[in-house]
Formats: sequence, structure tokens, C-alpha cells
Amino acid sequence: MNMSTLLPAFIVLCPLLVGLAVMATPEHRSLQRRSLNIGGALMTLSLIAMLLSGVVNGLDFETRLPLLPNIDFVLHGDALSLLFVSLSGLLWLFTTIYAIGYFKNSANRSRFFAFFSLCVGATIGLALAGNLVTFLIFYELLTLVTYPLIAHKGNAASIKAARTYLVYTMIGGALLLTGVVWLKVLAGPLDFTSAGLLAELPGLNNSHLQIIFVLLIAGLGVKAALFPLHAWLPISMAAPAPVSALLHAVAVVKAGAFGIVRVVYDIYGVEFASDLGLTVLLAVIAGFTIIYGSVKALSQDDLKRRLAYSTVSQVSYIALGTAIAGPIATIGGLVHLVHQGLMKITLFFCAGNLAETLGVHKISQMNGAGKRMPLTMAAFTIAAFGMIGVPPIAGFVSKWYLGVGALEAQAYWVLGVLAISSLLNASYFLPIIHAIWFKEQDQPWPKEVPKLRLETHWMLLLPPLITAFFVLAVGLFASSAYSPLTWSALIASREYQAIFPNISGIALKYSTGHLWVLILPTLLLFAMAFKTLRAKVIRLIPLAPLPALLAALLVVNEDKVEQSFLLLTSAIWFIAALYAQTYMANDDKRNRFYLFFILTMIGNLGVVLSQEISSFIAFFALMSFSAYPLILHSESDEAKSAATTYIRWVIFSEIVLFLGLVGRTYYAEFGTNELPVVWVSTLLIIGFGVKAGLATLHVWLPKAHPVAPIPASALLSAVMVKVGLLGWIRFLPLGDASINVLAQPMMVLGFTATFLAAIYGALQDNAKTVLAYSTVSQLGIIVASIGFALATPDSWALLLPAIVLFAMHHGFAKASLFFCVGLSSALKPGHKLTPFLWLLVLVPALSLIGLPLSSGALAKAALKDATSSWPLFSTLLVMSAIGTTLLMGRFIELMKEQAILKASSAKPNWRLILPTALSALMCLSYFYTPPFEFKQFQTIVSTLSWSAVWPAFTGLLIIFATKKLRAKLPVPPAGDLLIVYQALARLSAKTWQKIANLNASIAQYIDMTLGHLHLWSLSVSRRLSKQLTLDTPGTVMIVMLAALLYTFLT
Amino acid sequence: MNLVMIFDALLIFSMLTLGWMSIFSLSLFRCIVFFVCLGLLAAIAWGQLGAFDVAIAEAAIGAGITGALLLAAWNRIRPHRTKAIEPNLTNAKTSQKDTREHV
Amino acid sequence: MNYLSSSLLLPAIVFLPLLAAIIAFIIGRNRLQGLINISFSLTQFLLVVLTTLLFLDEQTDQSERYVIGGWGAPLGIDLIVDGFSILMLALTGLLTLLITLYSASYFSDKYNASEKSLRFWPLWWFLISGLNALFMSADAFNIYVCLEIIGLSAAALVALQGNRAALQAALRYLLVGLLGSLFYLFAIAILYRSHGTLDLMQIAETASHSFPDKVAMILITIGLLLKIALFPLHFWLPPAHANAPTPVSAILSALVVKASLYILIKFWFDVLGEATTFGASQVLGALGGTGIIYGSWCAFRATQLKLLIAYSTVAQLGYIFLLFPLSEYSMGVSSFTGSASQAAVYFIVAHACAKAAMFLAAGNLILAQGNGEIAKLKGIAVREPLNVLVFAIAGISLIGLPPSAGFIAKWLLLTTAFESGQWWWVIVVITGGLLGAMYLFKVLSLAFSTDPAVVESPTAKSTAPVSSVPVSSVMTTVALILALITLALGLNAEFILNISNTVTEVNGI
Amino acid sequence: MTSALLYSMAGLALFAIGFFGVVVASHVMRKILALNVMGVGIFMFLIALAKRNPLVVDPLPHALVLTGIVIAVAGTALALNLMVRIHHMDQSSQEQSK
Amino acid sequence: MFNKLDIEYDGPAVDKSALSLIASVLVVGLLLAVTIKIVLSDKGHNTGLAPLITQNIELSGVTNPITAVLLNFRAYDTLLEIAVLLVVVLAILPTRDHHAPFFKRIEVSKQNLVLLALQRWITPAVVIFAGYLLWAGAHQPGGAFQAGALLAGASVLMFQSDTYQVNYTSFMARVLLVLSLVVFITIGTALIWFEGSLLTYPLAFSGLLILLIETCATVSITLALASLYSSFIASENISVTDHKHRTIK
Repeated sequence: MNMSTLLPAFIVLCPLLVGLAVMATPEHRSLQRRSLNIGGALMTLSLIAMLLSGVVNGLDFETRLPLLPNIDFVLHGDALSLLFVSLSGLLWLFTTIYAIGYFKNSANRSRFFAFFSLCVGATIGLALAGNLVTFLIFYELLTLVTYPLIAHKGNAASIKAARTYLVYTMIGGALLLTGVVWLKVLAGPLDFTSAGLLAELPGLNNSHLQIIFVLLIAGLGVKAALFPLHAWLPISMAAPAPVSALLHAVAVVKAGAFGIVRVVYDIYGVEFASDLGLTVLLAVIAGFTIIYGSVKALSQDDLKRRLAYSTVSQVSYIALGTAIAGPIATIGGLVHLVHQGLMKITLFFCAGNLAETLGVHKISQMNGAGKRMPLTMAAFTIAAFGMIGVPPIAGFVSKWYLGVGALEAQAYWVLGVLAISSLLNASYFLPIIHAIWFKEQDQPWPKEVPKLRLETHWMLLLPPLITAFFVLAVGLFASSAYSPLTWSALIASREYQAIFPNISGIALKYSTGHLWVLILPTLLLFAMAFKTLRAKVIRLIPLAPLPALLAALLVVNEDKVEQSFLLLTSAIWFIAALYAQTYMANDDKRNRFYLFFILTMIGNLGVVLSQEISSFIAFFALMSFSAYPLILHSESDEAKSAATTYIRWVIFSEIVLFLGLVGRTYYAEFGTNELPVVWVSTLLIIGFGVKAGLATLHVWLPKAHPVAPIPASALLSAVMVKVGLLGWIRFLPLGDASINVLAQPMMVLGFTATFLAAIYGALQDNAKTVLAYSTVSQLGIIVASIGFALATPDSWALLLPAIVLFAMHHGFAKASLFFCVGLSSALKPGHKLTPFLWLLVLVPALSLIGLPLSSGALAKAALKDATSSWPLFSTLLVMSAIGTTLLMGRFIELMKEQAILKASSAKPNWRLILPTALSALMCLSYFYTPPFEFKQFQTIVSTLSWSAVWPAFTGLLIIFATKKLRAKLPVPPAGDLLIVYQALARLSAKTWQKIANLNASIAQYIDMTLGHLHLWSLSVSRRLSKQLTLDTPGTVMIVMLAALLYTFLT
Repeated sequence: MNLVMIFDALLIFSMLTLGWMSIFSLSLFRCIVFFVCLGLLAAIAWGQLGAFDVAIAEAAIGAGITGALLLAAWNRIRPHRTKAIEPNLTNAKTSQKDTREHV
Repeated sequence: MNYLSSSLLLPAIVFLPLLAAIIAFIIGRNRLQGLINISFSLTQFLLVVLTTLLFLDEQTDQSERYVIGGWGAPLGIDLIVDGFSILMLALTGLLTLLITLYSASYFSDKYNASEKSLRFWPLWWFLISGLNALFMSADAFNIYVCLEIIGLSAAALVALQGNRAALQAALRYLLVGLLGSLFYLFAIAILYRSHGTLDLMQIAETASHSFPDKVAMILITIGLLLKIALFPLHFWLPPAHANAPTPVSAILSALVVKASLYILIKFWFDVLGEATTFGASQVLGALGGTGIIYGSWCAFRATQLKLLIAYSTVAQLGYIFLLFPLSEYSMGVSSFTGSASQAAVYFIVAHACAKAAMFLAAGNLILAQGNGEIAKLKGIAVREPLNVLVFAIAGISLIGLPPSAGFIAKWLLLTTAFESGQWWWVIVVITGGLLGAMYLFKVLSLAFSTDPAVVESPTAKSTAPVSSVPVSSVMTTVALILALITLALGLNAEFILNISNTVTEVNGI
Repeated sequence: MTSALLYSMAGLALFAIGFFGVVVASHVMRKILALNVMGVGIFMFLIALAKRNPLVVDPLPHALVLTGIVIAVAGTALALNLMVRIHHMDQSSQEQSK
Repeated sequence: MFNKLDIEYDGPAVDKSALSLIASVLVVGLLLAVTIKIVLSDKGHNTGLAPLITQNIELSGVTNPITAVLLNFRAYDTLLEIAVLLVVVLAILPTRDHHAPFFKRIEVSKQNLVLLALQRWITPAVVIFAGYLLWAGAHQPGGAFQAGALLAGASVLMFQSDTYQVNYTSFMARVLLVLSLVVFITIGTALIWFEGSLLTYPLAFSGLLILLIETCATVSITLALASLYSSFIASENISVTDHKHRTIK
């Protein structure tokens, strides 16, 4: 009985023995109990580590005890079981610490901790089970041991919850038992064999196997909370927080999911199961549960019930992963087992903290919790973002692999399910995050514990922080050696053996060029956390983008596009930071502004520098999400509505992008013939289109820019919008001809945006809105040129530098215009500096219109000769100048009015004027910078053509002509198509409401009939039992005698 | 049909009737008496069938002791006991009415 | 003949309890009473263990015959010991030891039941000797006498409590017992008439499909069903087991009911195997099935704790009766060696330990609580955690949840049902398990709920006046040992199965 | 139709009457009597069995009957005792209740 | 059948519920027909164990075949049967007053002359006859049970006159009650030592041993049956308030 046979037994025995020992310790000896628990947890972890190292280098661990005739009690440590064992072992340690803190001085703790460790012992046993019978034994033991945990509080609610839990799990257990026995009779000992046991067994009739499969899945589905059998999960939230944390994150719920994985892979084998058509059934149920769980979570106000419903939907991801018969989907399912565990346990820890320290149970009471408990709420936010599937964090990894797996198995509807569920996740987590951080505390905390040195007891605070860290680490270092992802890949490779593809292509590697550029900003970010350093750090912020600027200028970089974008972004960020120093000097909420300012800067620079899809999306998400507080900064009503529209569109773009990039990576890796590339490209276009202000998707732009503070709106329209363009350049397969069907719509959208935005912008009364619309129209041009590139792929080589040039030009010009808006107070007539200031306004405006010798003209010229093969394009290009002049004219009118209005006596503030001057200078001279090395001087001269001048004059003429007409016209609302969308949204909300209360009434009807049935059956049974008291046992005996006589004698 | 056969037939017939009467006759005392007679007749029957040991045992135990026990037990449960203490009739009636349904 | 069949062992197992009864009767009331009885039970247990070991290491798969009086089969009486009876003897030995320990403190002065113990101990030892004699007897009439000893002493023990309900239950139990035995006696007469011998083995040899044999089998079945309390004839069991003192109800439910079952199995499979038909076994199976459902339903609606457990006995017996339809009917003759017999044997052992543990635990709870009302059990887990745990473990075994012996038995039963293709029994067993869960967790959920009204308020009538004497640790440990045995049996089925595997047809020497 | 056969049929008849009595009689005493009548019936069947062969008398049934009688009387005594104690319990409870 | 166990109820003899009446008549008739069919079929062993017993009768040490069967061939049954009797006695005996003397004679004022006379004449005759029965058991019909029953009958007679009171729970009574079982067991187990297996009497002493067992059995049976009867008569174990008014009709 050497080590290899004893180790699994020790691992299972250790928690069970600890449980018994704790049960024996008397209630008052808390120190002994605490040491027992934590000692036990650590011991088990060390044993698991030994097992892990053993299994990795190929050793085989198996404990086999005789149990029943020709069936053994087998504990076998293989890769799959280790995934689950290490998860539960690890989380057990944290939950024990948490529970010790949570049950500081409450009653019968010995009983709690005893059953707690027994429960974990059962889970570990279940994970290590080597055959289906041992699995069944631990599965039922788990039910028994969790019952006292749920009923721990002893009040009516928890007793009722425990009873419902029991009813469900007992029935589940019974079904599972029938299935297992029947299978055992058919197929003999049911040891788990990696490629499926039943596949090779001859002579099994399939209809029996199908019925057995349904029985097994129903039995396991109860614990895995599949749709019809999930009702016990939300109700058993009445249990104390550590219980719902461990049970619903790790032990019970995962046991069900793990069971499904075992049955599908190690008993049936995936191919055999899919031939029998079973995996489709499971996939449909899992899919429906995902949607159902999320929808129900939307309407819950109690925090723990919302988390419970989200568990219901999240666990079905694992089932979905197993159901899609493909290696990559399996990896997705398995890795989600670990990730969901980590994320959900963090969420429950935080919920427990809230309940314990502030007495907050409802989401409506959570306003302003971020201020009171910053660290817990930070952990909550990380985990929540993870659940939504925001890129760098854990949730995204599993969704990514599930997506690719779905494509591999041609199950396209699964992608739909993933998208909808991410949308729903966002819609029930983001309001909470918003309430925590951005709402003020409107009511006193229900039951507040006096504030200690830390926000709450250290034992309550440490576990969520550690698990949150793990959530982040697992996401970021997904492809490292020991991450759960590699481990699940190892499992999947053992499951599939022969047909396992090489998945290095779709692996998530986070690598960016010039990583050193981001070091300074991240350092500043961490420094911000310390109150004392905060003031000094704010002053250092302008230095943050400098390394990036130096990289753009000095470092020789063969990728011209990246260098130019880097130049644009770093320059504008530098100028904006300088500008913000003074602009935000006396703003009370500036700490929050600067925090998110740095975050957005890191995101933006990261996007430009990233070389991998995964790092690109990660920084893209970081940038878009951290821009939200910048927009929300002024807390005014329009700011709030603008911010909400902004975040909704960001979420939409994230999801579409996710789908697009999944498609792109899959087809880049495994050949493109199955699905036309068109679909993928459309998704990418829409995804980046939202950010790049594509025609119908631009509605958030005109609302968001004017509301944000000047430096932010400058950055938004000048730099962040360009990221969309960068995305297109990087990911759209511009070279190949298959997607030219998209060219036509792109061009149409581009030019309509240019002209309509110009007209609509001209009618606006706010200077910044006008500039926003001018951004939309300029972007229209870029969109059109991209469309042109799609139409004529070979022209792409010429077109790329022109587009980049145009983008740079627009960036610098728009930034300086926004900075000028800030100077409006200083533009009063009669001051000696005003002509100079007016000059600062006119230079970018004129270069935008494209007057000769200006950078705009140069860019337009470059565009014209790149698209020379199409004369219509260049004429439209020229026409666009009219629109721009209209907008600029309107802008100048507004600037003049504002100058007169706010003719404040304060002398112009130098520290504002200098950065605007700098940006105006950059606007003129950027094309002499290294990325462009313009040799031929004559190209500048060539801009002197008439075609650059007449549009300006026509524009001026139109302005003066329509001056009076425009005064009379009412000012149209900022976001033009937004009203339409909002109306659409309201309509769908109404129909959804109708459906909701329809099924509510159906549910009510069912309850009523059930109630009647119950009453009726009770009365019948009472009447029956009155007769049945067998007042005539004699006659019954005689009747039996007759029956026996008959059966014997015939 | 010699004499012995007739005697046997008579004996059997009377035992059957006694058996019936000892269960379904009206009063309990009469049942017990019939049962004792049945015991005695059984003793004779055993004699007839050549089992003399058993005849003696039946007479002594079957009729003797069992009869005595039954009579003693019957004496203890007779309703007369309550009349002796409170001779009023109501009491007797109540005891009769109070036949609780022992389910 | 080897050592076992000639030595002192087998008769000693019967005579030792008789001696113990006599001594208990003679010494009457004195301090050493508890000690003497415990020492007797210990020696009894050692004897039984020795016999089992001897029997096992002989490994002859037939049975051992012990000839009394040197006269041989037809004339004299023999004692026969095969796998199944050894198992039952071992079970009796074990339960005697543990329950004697329990009753030593149960009837001690602490619970002012000492003068009851005067009458308890002799009757107890007569019951045990009856059981041992029955499991070993190979003679039809001898079985009748043993059944009588068990019946009378059990009835007397039930009447021990002295209150009206106990007397009523005891009288009903006695009358039913007498009626059952008379039917059995009548069957023996018929068997003797047609086979000319009273020895079971010899009857088995000449048993056939003849008319008298069939009638004898019917009468035996009816008589013993009355004594086993299968479903329609179960009316006497719940009041008897509920009103008896705790150790008595433990031994009644665990073993006494099983004794008549042992005899029925012996006749049905070994002795008159020829006379049984498949149709009849289906009738028994059907009665068993309905018994499970009805028993569990009544248990669920019972308000008294011990009544609940008694009804659960009725239900559990139903499970064992599924043995009859499930045993393979090869060419008309059913043999007691298939997997169905293993299932039945395991069920008997599992139910015996679990039910005894549950009754003892319930007894402790009632002593601690003051009265047997289930509703009053609210929040008992706080005061009597160990007893609630024992109750839970025993309950788990009755329902058939994994770590317990009950699960193994249920597993074997289900496998047999599937193998023999009679899938409808599977549904019955599964629903039985669920119903069992219903009434167990009804009690457990009460034990866990800390309803503030009952626990704190001192004025609650039920707890105040009745002096809830703290349960003595001996009684709790005994119950715990039994519960642990149930768990241990759950982990390894081989041990019990290979003892009972040496069960052979009686006629196959 | 030898006398033994006649007696055994009578024995069975008594058994039947006894069983009918046990099932149908309402008073406990009658049930006990019925049980005893069943006993007599079986014993008659056994004794008649002993004399099946007119030449030789088989002593075994006689021994069985002897034992049976003793057991019957023991059972009856216990039943009567229980009955009386129940009756006594009712009497004393009635006195207290009056 | 057993549900209505009323004791006071003096109503009609039959449990009138029609259902049980019809069903029971029907099936009892069926039972009767079946068993009579058996009796008539007359197949089967016509002599039983008679020849076997007659062969071994001289080995058994007694000539009366029934006593041989009872006390030699099937001694084990008889042992258990005595145990049955003891069980019932035990169940019925009151548990109090160990100290009262075993045998007490009370002077009762009102003598019932007839009873007194009857007692004086019959009891000695019965005792002698019982002795004879016991002794004759070996070779003629008679034996322990019959003698015991007879003596018990005599004791019943004695109790009627209330002149003698026997306290069955005194030590002496208990020993006597248990005597036969003790003797039987000791002899049985001793024989294992001498003869190799339970209850195998050595040829020479078997007659003597059987007689010894029989006498002890008679004593115990007498006392047992007497105690059974006295439990219904004696008032002290059932504290009935009407102790004073017990009048015999």
C-alpha cells in the first residue's frame, strides 16, 4: 500500500476527519476549533499539491477498496478530478477564514464547521471518484451534509429553504441511483475511462442508453441547477453567507456540473453521446437555462438572489461547453468551472461583507457603498466585470474558448446565446457597479458595525481580495504554465487524443510592443491609491505620455501606422494633461477625474501599441469603460443621460466585437471556407463602427462630447475615436477581394454621414456639439475611404498613408478647436491678445476646411490621388469641404457670441493658452515628423489648386445667406437618431412587460391548481385512512387467504 | 354400523355443537360452561382414539385448569362488581354504554 | 462430524440465556442485577462469535447438523446451522449485547423503573433464548415451540409499561401471535400426515406439488404473515412497538419480526420449495410493495415519534418481501442463493441495526424531552446533538442513502430487479426511498429549527413539569455504536455477503 | 370411513368454527375461547392421525398434543390476565373520572 | 377482527359488520372443503414414526412410548415447553412483597362447611393418585404433566376456601418454579460431558434420570398452574377496591 494508492484516500479522509474532530470540540473552545479548521485546510492543500505534482509527471494514483460484488470503491486522481479538487481545496481555505470571521460570536459554530468540512470532504471525494458508483455515494453524502448547513440559522425561512433543497436533491438522487443501477446492469463496472466507456462496449441497445442518459442528467441537473430543476438555488439563499459562498460557488453546484462532464466524457464519450443525439438535448437545456437565469436575475432586488440566479445561468455554461461536441468548447467549459467558482465566491464574499458590516441586503440600499467599503467593492467590481466577460478578466477567457468551440462545431446559435447572456449579465451587474461608485449614499446603513481601522474585520476582507486577485491573475496569465486554462487544455487533449487540434493559434497571449511605455502611467496609477501622494501625483500626470511621445519620435519603427497613431495619441494626451492641470485646478471631484484620466490613457496607449488580438481588446475595453466616469464627471442631468447612452453603446460594441474577433481568430487559424468572411467583417465593422462613429451608430458621440470636461472631450473626439479606425486597419481583411460586397454600403454611409452631420451640426447652438458633429462628418470621409479600399483592394497600399494622414490631421485640428472652446472667456474684443487668440482658433478651423497650404488640404490631396481611379469619389471629397466650412462658420459665430457673453475681466490664463498654441503648432507641422518624411516639397505647393478654394467660398456664402433663416429654426436635439432608438427601446420594454406578466399569471394559475390538488389529495387520504384503519382486518386476512389459495392451486 | 360407530358419530356431533355454542351463545358464563363440557367430551374422544395419556391431560388441564381460569377471569370482569358498591342502576347502564371504540 | 456439530457450542447458545433468565428471576432485586446481566450478554456474544468463526473457517458450503439425544433425524430433534442462520445468530448476539447494555441503565433506579426490571430481565432472556433456539432448529414442531416462547415473552414485554395502551397493544399482539401459531401447527399436522416425519430436511426431500403440501404452504404463509405483520396484517405492530419500553421495541422491530420471516424464507425456499408458484410470489411482492407505500405514508402522518418508527418498520418489511418475486424461478423451484437472497439478507441486517439504533436514539430523545410528541421535538438538536446525529444516521440507512448499509441493500435489490427484468419493483423501491426521506426529514427539520417560542420560554407546559432527566451517556454510546455499525456495513458489503453465501438448500447436504 | 377419518374431519370442523369465531366474535373472552376451540380441533386432527392404521398407534402425535395443550393453557392464561388488567385499568379510571 | 377488543361490552356475540360475516363464512367453508379433501385423499405415510419408536423403546429406559417420546426422543421440546410455561408464570406474577412467607394458614371465621369437608376428603386422595400417575408414567399412560395438572386442580380446590395463602413471589416459591428447568438443563449439559451430545441418556441410568426429571417437572408444573389460577383470585396483586366485598355466589 504505497503512496500512490494511499494519497487519494488521505485527501478525502483529511477533511472528513477534521469535520468529525470539530464536531467533537465543545462550543466554547473556539481557538482549538479554529486551528483544527485551518490546519485541516492547509494539510489538504499540501496533499493536493503532492497529488498535482505526481499527476503532472505521469504518476498514477488510485485507491481501490472492495465495496459491492464486482464493484469497487475507487478514488482515482486524474487530470479532470484534479482541476476540481484543487479549486475546492483552495476555496475551502479562504471560505474557512471568511466563516471564522463571519461567525464571530454566533451560536453552534462547532456544528457549522463540522458539517462545513464534511461538505468539502464529500466534494473532494466526488471529484476524485474513479467510477460512477463512488461518485454516486459522495453525491448523496453531499446532499446530506449540506442540509444542516442550509438549515443552520434555524429560523422559518432557512428551514423552508432546506426543505425545498431536500425535496429537489432527494428526487435528483433517486433518479441518479436508478440510472446508475440500470447502467451497471447493462454495462458492468462503470470505471471512468478517458475516452468514454460505452463507446466500445458491444451489444448495448441504444434506446435504453438514451433513457439512462436522461435519468443521469436529470439527477445531476438538480445540483447543476438546469432549468426545470433550479428552483431550490435562489430559495436556499436564506443560508448564511459562507454557506452560499462555498455551496453555490464551489461545492454543490459544481458537483452537478462536474457530474455532467464525467458522464458525457468518461462514461458515454462525446462522439457516442452526440451520435445518440443526447448532446443536442443537453445543449438546448443549458442554453435555455443561461438565458432564463440571466432574465430572472434582472428582476431580483435582493443581492444574493440576483447572484443565485446568475449562478444558475453561469453553471449552464459548463454544461453548454460539454454539450458542444468539440475539443475547444470542452476547454471553455472546463476552464469556466474554475473561473466561475473564483468569480462567484468573490461576489458572495462581498455580499456577505455588505450584509455583515452594513446590514445591506437589497441592491437599492447599496448606493454609495464604494465610499464606505472601497476595497470590498473593488473586489466586487472586478468579479462583476469578470462575470460580464470584460476582456482581461477570467470570465472572458472561458467565453472566448466557448465562442471558438461553438464555431468549430458549427453551433452558431451558441454564439447568439453567449452574446445575449453577456448583454443580460451587463444589464444586471452594471447598475450595481454604478450605484456603488457613482451614486451618493442616500439613506443611513441599516445595521452598521462601527468602523474599525479597516472597513471591516480583516478575516472578512482578506478572502475576497485574494480571490479577486486570483480572478485577475487567472485572466491575465491564462496561457502561463500552471493556469487552469492550460490544465483544462491538458484534460481536453487526453479526452480527445487523436483529433485534438493545436490550439496555440487561438491562445490568449497578452503582449504589446514597447511595454516600457506603459510603466510610468501604471506607476502613477498605483501611487494615486495613497492619499498622501495624491497631490504630488496629479502634478506629475503630464509627464506620463512623454515616454510614448519619445517612442513615436525617436524609435525607428517599421510599422508606420502604429508610429503615426502613437505620435497622435501621445501628443494629444500630453497637451490634454497640461490643459487639464489648470482647467481642473479648482474642481472638487478632480481626484476621481485624474484616476480615470490615467486609466483611459493607459488603455489608449495600450491599444495603439498592442500586437495581439487579446491585448488589443483588453486595452480597448479598459479605455472605453474608464472613459465613462470622464463623461459622467459633471454629474449634471445631461451628463448622466449621455453617460448611460455611452455605456450602453460601449457594451453593444464590446459584444459585437467579441463575436467578430472570435470569428476572425477561428477562421485565421482553421481556414475560412466554411463561413463566408463577410459575416465576420460586418461584425468587425459594426463593432469598431460604434467607436469610430459609423453613420447610424454615432448617436452617442454628439451627446457625450459636449458634456465631458474640455480635455476629456478633446481626447474623446480627437484620439479615442481614431481607435475604431485603427481596429479596422488591423483586423479587417482589407487585402482579399471576398468582402467587396461591403464596400458599397460603407461608402454610402460615409458620405451621408459627412453631409447630413454637417447640416445637422450647423443648426446646433452649443459650440462643442458643433465640433462633435464636425468629427462625425470628418469620420464619414474616413469611412468612405475605407469603403473605397474594400471596393478596390489593390489601391489599399496607396490609400493607407492617405487615410492615416487625414486621421492625424483631423486629430490635431479637432483637439486644438476643443482647447480653443476653453479659451472662449478670453476672446473678448479690444484686449491686445485677442487677435492672437482668434488666430489660434482660425488655424485649425481653416486646415479642417482644407484651404491651400494647410495640412487638411495636403491630406485631402493625398486622398484624391489615392482614389484617382474613381472621379466621383474625389468630387464628393471636395464637396465635403463645403459642409466643413458650414460647421466652422457656425462654430466661429458661437465663439463670438460666447466671447461677448462671458466677457469676464479675468486676464487670459497663460497656462491654458500655451497648450492650445502648442496643439495649433502641431496641427500645422505634424507632417514634417519622422513617420511621414515628405521629400517632395512640391506636393505642398500643388495644394494651391482652385479645387481647394471654391468650396470654402460657397460655404461662407451659404452661412451668410441662411443667417436669418437659421435664427428662426428650432434647435434640433443633440443625438439625432437617438430619439428613434429610444422609442424602439421603450416599445420592446413594453412588449417584454406584457410577456412577463403573462407568464406570471400562468405561474399563478399553476400554483392555484397545485394548491387545490394538494388539498383534495389530503382530504381523500384522510377519508381513505379512516376506512383503512382496517376495522375488518379479519376479512382482509381471509381475502388474502383466498388470493393465496387461488395462486397456489392454479 | 356397529354400536361404536354410532357412539363416535354422536360424540362428534355433540362436540361440534358444543364448539359452536361455546363461542356464540348469549352470555359469557354459558360459553365458559359449554367450553368445559367440550373439554370433557374431548377427553372421552381421546380415550376412544386410544390416546389415554392425552385423555388424562386433557381432562386435568384442558377442562380443569383452563375452565377454572376462565371462570376466575370471568368473575373479575363481571359488571356485578360495580353494583355491589353503588347499587344505583344508572351506574350499570353507564358502564354498558361506555363501550369505547378501541381503534 | 467436525468440532462444531459435536461440541458444547450450539446448545450452549440456547441454554445460556435460559440460565440467565433463571438467575435473574431468582436473585430478583439487588445491586448486582445490571452487572450480572451484562456479563451474561458478553459471554453470549463471545459464544456466538466463536460459533461464527468456527463455521466460517470450515468453509464447507453445506450446513452443520447437531444431533440431540443421539437419536437422529426422524425420531429425535436436530439443530442445523447454515450461513443464513449463523448470520442471524451473530446479529442476535450483537444486538443482545448492546441492548442489554442499554437496558441495564434504562431500567436502573435513575428512571425509577427498577421494579419493572424485575419482570423485564427474565422475560428478556427467555426471548433471546427463544430467538437463538428458533434460528438453529431443524424440526417443524420445535420451531412451533420456539415461536410460542418468542410470542408470549414478547407480548409480556410489551405489556411491561403497564399503561392501558400498552396492555391493549400487548393483548392484540398476543391474540394475533396465538392465531398465527395455530395456523402453523395445523400446517405441521398436515405435513406430518403426508411426510411421516417432522425433520425439515426430510420433508424437503419428499416435498412435491401434491395438494396437501400446497395447503400446508398456504397455511404457513398466512400464519407467519400474521406474525411478520406484512402490509394488510400489520395493524397490531405499530401500537405494540410504540407502547413497548424502548429496548423492547428495539429488539421487537429489529429481530423478533425477522424470526418469523426467517422461518417463512426457510419454508418458502428450502423446505416446500416445490409447492410454491410464481403467481404466489407476485402476490407477496405486491403486498410488500403496497406495504412500503402505505407504511411510509402512515409514518409521515404519525404524530408520536415511536409510532413513526414503528410504521417505518412496516414499510421496510415491504422491501424484504420483494425478495420472493425477485428470486429466480428456475424450472418452478426457487432457490435461496441468487442475488435476490443477498439483497434480502443484507436488508435484514441493515434494517436490524438501523432500526435498533433509531429506536434507542428515539428513546433517549423522549427521555430527554419528556414526552413522545414529534411537535415538541423542536430545537432538540441543541440539547441532545449526539442522539439527533444517531437518529439521522439510522434514518439515512433506512432511506438507503449511500454511506449506510441500507444503500448497499437497496443497490442489490435494484440490481436484481433490473437483472430479472421486473422493472416495476424499481419504481416501488425508489418511491419508497423518497417517502422514507419525507418522514425522516420531517423530524430532522424540527430538530434543527430553533423556534424561539419553544426553546426559551420556560413556561412551555411540556418541558416544565416533566423532569427531563439528562440521558445517561451509556445509552447514547450504545445507540452511537449501532449507528456506526450501520455505517461500517455500508462501506464493505463483502463481509456480510460471504457469510450468508454459504446458504445452501436444506436438502442439498 | 374408519372412525379415525371421521374424527379428523371433526377436528377440521372444530378448527374452522374456531377460526370463524376468532374473526367474528366481538368480546375478547369469546376470542380466547375460539382460539381454544381451534386448539382442540387441531389436537383432535392429530390424535385421529395417530390412529390412522388400526393395528398400531403412533405415539408421536400424542406427545405433540400434550405439549400443545400445555402451551395452549399458558397462552390462554396470559391473555386472560392481560384482559383482566385492562378491565381493572378501565374500572379505576372510571372511578377517578366519576 | 382484533380491533374491537372491548371487555365490558356485552352486546351481541357477533361483530355484525356484514362484509366480514359474508367473507368469513365463504372462506371458512372453502377452508373446510379443502382440508376435508386432504383427509379423504389419504395419501401419505400411514404409520408415521410408530415402528421406529417401538424399535427404540427399550433403549429409552421407559416402556410407555409417549413418555419415551416426550422425555427421551424429543426431550429438547419438552424442555422448551416448560420454559414456555415459566415465561407465562413470570409475566403474570406480581413483582412486590418478596418477604411474605411461602405458605400461610389463615383462620377464617365463617367456614363453608361443604367446602371444608370436600377439601379434607378429596385433597389427600388426589395427592396420592397424582403420585401414582407420576410413577406409572414410565410404563402406563400417565406422567409429569398429568400429575402436575391434577395437583394444580387440588390447589384450586384449596384456594376456594381462602384458608391457605401461597405467596408465589417468595424465594422458596421462585426456586420451586424454576426447579424443573434447572434440573433439565443441568442434566442435559452434563450429558454432553459424559455422552458426547446433548440429552443422550446413558442406557443404565436413563430410566432413573427420566423419573428425576419427571418429578421435578411435576412440582414446577403444579406450582406454575396454581400460581396462574391464584393470580385471578388473589387480590393483593390486583389492588381492587372491592377487596372487602368479595362474596362467592
